Amino acid sequence: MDPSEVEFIAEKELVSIVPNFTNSEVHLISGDVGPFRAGLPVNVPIWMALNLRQRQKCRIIAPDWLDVEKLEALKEEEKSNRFFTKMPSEHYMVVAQLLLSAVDDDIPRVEEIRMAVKDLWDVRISKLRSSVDTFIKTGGSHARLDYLTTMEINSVRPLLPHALDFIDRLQKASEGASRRDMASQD
Amino acid sequence: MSLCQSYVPNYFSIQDILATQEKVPCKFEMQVKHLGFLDPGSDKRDIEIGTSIELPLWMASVLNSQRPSIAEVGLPKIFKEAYRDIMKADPCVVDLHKLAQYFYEFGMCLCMLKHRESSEISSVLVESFKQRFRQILDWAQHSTIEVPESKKLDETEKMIYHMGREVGSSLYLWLTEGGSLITAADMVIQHKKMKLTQKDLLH
Amino acid sequence: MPLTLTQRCCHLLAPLIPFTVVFIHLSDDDGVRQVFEEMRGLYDQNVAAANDSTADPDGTAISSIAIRHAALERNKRCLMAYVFNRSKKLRNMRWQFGSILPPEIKANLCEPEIQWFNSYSKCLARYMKSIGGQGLNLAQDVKPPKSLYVEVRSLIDYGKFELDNGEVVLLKKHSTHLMSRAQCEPLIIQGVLEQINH
Amino acid sequence: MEDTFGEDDYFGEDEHIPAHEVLQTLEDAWLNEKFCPDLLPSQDSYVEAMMEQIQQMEDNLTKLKKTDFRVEVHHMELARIRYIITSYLRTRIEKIEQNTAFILEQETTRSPENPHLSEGELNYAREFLALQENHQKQLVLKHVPPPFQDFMSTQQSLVPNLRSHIFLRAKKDVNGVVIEGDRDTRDEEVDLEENSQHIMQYKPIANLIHDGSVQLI
Repeated sequence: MDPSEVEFIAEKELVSIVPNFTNSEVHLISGDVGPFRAGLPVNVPIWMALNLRQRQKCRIIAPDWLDVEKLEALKEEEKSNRFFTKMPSEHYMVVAQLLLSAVDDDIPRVEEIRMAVKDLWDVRISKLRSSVDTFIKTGGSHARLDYLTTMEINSVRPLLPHALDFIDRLQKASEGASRRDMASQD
Repeated sequence: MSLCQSYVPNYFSIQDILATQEKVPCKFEMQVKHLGFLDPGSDKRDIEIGTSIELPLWMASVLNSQRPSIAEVGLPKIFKEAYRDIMKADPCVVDLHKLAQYFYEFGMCLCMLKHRESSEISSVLVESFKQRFRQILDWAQHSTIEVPESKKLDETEKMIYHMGREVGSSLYLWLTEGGSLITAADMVIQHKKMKLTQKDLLH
Repeated sequence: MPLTLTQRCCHLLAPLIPFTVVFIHLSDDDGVRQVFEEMRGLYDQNVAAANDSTADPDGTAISSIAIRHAALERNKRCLMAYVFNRSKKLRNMRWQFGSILPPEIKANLCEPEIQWFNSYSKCLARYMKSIGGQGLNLAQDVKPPKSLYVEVRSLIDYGKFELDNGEVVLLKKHSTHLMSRAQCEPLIIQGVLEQINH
Repeated sequence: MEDTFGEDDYFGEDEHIPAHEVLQTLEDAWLNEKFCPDLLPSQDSYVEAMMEQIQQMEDNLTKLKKTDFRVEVHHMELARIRYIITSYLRTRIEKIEQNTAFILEQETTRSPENPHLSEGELNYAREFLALQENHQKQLVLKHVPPPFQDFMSTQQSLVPNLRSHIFLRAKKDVNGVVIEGDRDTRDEEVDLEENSQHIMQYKPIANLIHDGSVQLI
């Protein structure tokens, strides 16, 4: 999947905004949003928040985990844990990327937060890479991947599944059971 | 386009046609009339019993599958014990592109001929790929450009690497530039480049 | 000559391998014709050998027949793979260039391929018209939408163009415009416009 | 100011499914289709319902003042939904083109009440196969000796690889999924806990997609 598609999926997540207008509920096909009261926070999907923000109709409130200290703590926990730890958002990387680049004047210490998110991502990705390598070497065909986020899974796609498919073909070949045309049709 | 499936050979796959075009030694156990020209070292009309010829794998598999079999299929050197030992010792340093472009596909076909060393070949194939995979993973994810070492990969490894690298660079692009720009279709870009080079040639 | 012949087939195929060449070239008509001729030759030899088996008491003719037969199958496979993979490219062109091919590409196609392309286009159009009772153009909305409007720069002198709101703009090389995403997407894909990144 | 549209949450005379649920179903189907090696049952009634909903919304939007802040928001949502629908249908068309003969063959084994192809797709598949056959005949088959002119036998190898590995999330607890072992290992049984994520072969969980117990991711 292209990262833009993962981003598309992540844009459904809710974020808190403070509108500068008042309006009743908006009946979206995906569900109702609002009502909007000028100055009062309300949850909307990210894509909507970004649209309203672009039109200067709201201020976006960063989710509370988008904070240097909290991210540092997450990173430390990630480092000390053998398994993947649960992230505060299923799309933490995308959400951070979208909110930080779209709304930098709404959130203080943007650059530091950006670095902290990237550090967390890097720790997880390098852990992922070693687990993938170990998984391939030990020859499993099934693995549990709890708490990996969509973008992380996407980063090893199609490499990991294709490598497993290939190993499966290699193993099947020796059993002579694999579908092959050259024997039957050539 | 959007489907991203792993490679499995089918009737129309060029990769498979090329892989089965690679040659193996065949020792004839039967006389074959009128096809003496298959042996480039001979000008006889027939192929005599005991003749050894290097033939493409697709033909070898036919010779082998006839009952009684027309020829015994031997192993190309890359799958002989000496090379298998090299592959076992450190598969990561071997330049497969040079030694056997279709190492795995070719090896799988050999296994399916039920060669008596099939199980050894099969385990070399599996182990080699498992060991070499880490490199492919690192190259694909670390670098947006094609790393020169990737030239040493076998063709199927290359396919996996290229797919991985595409993802690696689109992820890198997303991380650094974000967003999703609409871009011209690949073929359109190719076509434009072609036109430009043609222009250059004319001027 | 089964060997030289299948090798020729492989030469035809080499440029079609994924990753190396995206562009397609003139089909090697002469080469293809020769393959057909040689196939007929092989077939005739097999028919003759089969009818003549009485003159072959030791039964070894069967081996030659099997080998020629395999060569015939192999050639069929190579030729069909060649045609198949070229039609796959044509298919992708339909999705990327639209239903009208640039003349430079058309020049590299043989008549049946141009026909295939046109029939494919029609087949696809019929399907898209049937979707959901009202029709849906699947060549559009190829990327997830990020905004309703997109800033674009014209890459060529395209000429006058009517926007959704009725306004007519002149798309000149390097001119920039704000356009609805739905409207400019096909033009960006076809390389007329490029999206400006901020 | 009262928002007067989008309230029409139910469509179809007898199918009372709220619009947002239809959308969610389509979204799940889209991702499943994207990652599944096989062609899944068509959700064409949902596609049709959603397209009607889009049409209706578009009509309603023309009644609003252009300056109304909701206009852009609704248009944005419609663009998103259109993307899901087109991407979903494109993926299916690609699969149909890839394994046409196989898919048509499978379709004949299914009961008419349980088709995997929509009517439009079925016609498309038939036309596409005929197109391919005609093309190969024109360029190759009619020029080769008669016993080598068969087209259908060449299509047999164009089949989905059901042994492909996929990523999934369990939507509910599923116990005892059997993963086939190879010659060195024995069959393994795996329990899929609700919300757990896995990578494994498609084949053992194929029926779990149909009944909605797992989602491909």
